[in-house]
Amino acid sequence: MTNSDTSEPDLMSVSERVAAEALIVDVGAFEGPLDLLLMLSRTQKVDLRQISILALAKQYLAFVEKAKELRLELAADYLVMAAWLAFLKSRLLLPPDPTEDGPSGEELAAHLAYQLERLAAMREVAAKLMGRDQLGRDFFARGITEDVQRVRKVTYTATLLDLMQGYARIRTKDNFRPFVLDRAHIMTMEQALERMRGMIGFAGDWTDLQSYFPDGWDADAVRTRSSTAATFAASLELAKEGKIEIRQGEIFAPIQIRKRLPRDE
Amino acid sequence: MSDVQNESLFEAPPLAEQTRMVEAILFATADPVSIKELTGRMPHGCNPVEALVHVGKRYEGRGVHLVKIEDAYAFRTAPDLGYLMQKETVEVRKLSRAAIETLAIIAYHQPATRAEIEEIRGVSVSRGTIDQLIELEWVRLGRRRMTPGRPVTFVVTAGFLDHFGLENARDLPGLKELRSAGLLENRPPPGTGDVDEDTNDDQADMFEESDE
Amino acid sequence: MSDVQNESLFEAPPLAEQTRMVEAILFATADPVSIKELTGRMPHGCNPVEALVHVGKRYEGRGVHLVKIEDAYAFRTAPDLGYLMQKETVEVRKLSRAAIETLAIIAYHQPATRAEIEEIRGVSVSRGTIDQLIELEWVRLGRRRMTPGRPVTFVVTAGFLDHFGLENARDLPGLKELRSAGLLENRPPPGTGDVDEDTNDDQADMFEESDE
Repeated sequence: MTNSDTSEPDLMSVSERVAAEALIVDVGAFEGPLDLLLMLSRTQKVDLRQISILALAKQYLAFVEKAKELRLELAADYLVMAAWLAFLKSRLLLPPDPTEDGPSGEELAAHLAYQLERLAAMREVAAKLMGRDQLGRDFFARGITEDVQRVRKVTYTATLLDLMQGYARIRTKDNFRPFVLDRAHIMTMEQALERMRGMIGFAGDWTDLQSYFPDGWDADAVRTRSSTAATFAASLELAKEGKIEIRQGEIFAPIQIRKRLPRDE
Repeated sequence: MSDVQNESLFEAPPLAEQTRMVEAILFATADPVSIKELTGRMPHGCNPVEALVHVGKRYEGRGVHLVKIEDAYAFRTAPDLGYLMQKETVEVRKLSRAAIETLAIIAYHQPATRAEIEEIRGVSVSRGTIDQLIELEWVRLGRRRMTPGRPVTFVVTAGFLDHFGLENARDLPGLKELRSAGLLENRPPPGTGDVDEDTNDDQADMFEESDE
Repeated sequence: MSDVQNESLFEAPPLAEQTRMVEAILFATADPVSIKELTGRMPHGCNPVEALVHVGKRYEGRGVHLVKIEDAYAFRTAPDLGYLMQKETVEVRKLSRAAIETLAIIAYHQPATRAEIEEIRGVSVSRGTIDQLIELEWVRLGRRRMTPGRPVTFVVTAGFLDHFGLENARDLPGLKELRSAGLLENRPPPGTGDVDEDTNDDQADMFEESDE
């Protein structure tokens, strides 16, 4: 930040103004730090090969400072670029340290200038390209194509995207497991019914419904609930069929069942 | 064009220019064009009727000529050359999903046996699907696999590469590349983090060998 | 051509007739037709190349003219008459700035990897950008780069050339200037050692022929 470089004072003020304006508009208007740097470098109004990287770094750092002040959110790559430019600036300002190897400040600066020039060149040719006469806008293909007539031969087509997406679909479909109920802790009425049919013949005396639960199912709350419901529903079914009798002493008292004896016995 | 300034704005272009215009309009328009429509589309003061006469003459006896359909005009290929158009008479249909997936598996995993295709797709592959791909000349038989039963393998053809604009099946991007290049439908499977790292490796492996 | 009777069966039609044929075939199709395809469709013994020269001359300066796209030919309306065709204009999906720049980078640096595109633009290629260009059939996959990771590359298609009225990729506007300014080199940042020498070679190859 010293006067050791010879940056023109009025140039800085112009660029600062531009930078400030840009900030007011929107940080998001820039497609990344390189885009912003290119815009800043344009304010120097010289050939991109001759821009002052030092001035550019200052402008950029000023931009980032200002953004922080205004509490604008800056993406990480803006900050990475700021750090790198600060480093570059120090390399450009300090006399080269002969013990340190690695690229010199000039080399780094030249590369940055190259990147900016290349991006600017690409923008320019992109604009040239889009400015060309275009098919379907400025010149036209045959409107009435005659090649669809007569002997119909069916051919099938697919695009590269179809192919790639098809492949991706297969390779990722394991992740789309269809929704299924977890049945490990569920007892169905059919299961309960089957179980009780096998046991009911031995139930001469009133027995608690709970004793018909499968072993171990009373330990887990989910299983208890499921087996209670299933066993109760199954016992109602059996009672309906006339196979058992059900009784309950009072509300919430245990439900008891026993084999129904033939009338004549 | 003219030294009368005001007039020049509305002065009709020379007949030769009008002929060019009629030519271009009739060429590019999808339906036959009526005189009224021509007049409407050409600059003020043009006379399409006269231009049409010139166009008609110009194409007399050529491979293409001017025909009148009711009160509209169009270019048509000369009837005696109709036989040249026969090859193009194809009806294009979209390949079924089963066929695309089978084709994709063959392209990514070739040479692939039918059992391998079925294993990857998770469903059986009907005879007709592979037959269709063979008939399209996108798939052909490769070497038999030297495993018990010596199953037939399938590989993709030069015609396949041509159709899909590939130089080599190895140029197809792997899953990771598809995803990072944004070529996958943006539909991440619910609740899954990174998926099938190994899928890609598989593919890398597979292409590795083919390198020498 | 020959007085041997059997031969006469296969004697090629006179040039004027061949010219008519080429005219008819090209007129009938919207897409460019390659010399190979022309040869395949014309009677045995025809030489479409010669006929094409005649067709080209015949349509010079007309409302419709012959254009060459790589090794294929098509009729297109003269660009100066585009204003007559407003009705025919198909609303082209507006490309984002990112997509346009990506397209230009691929066209000028092809074959280009995703990393190269990102390096030049200084931002990552967002999801769907390349996807969109592939869907427009302006970009396709090229050969994998023979560098670590063997990345997928992208190149522009004949459809791209057709759309922008280019005969081939060497005719891209400003290409020579960019190359002589060294702006198409893949220059590694200083201090990173030398990177993929062959990157550049690929591209050099691609445009080599145009140099003489």
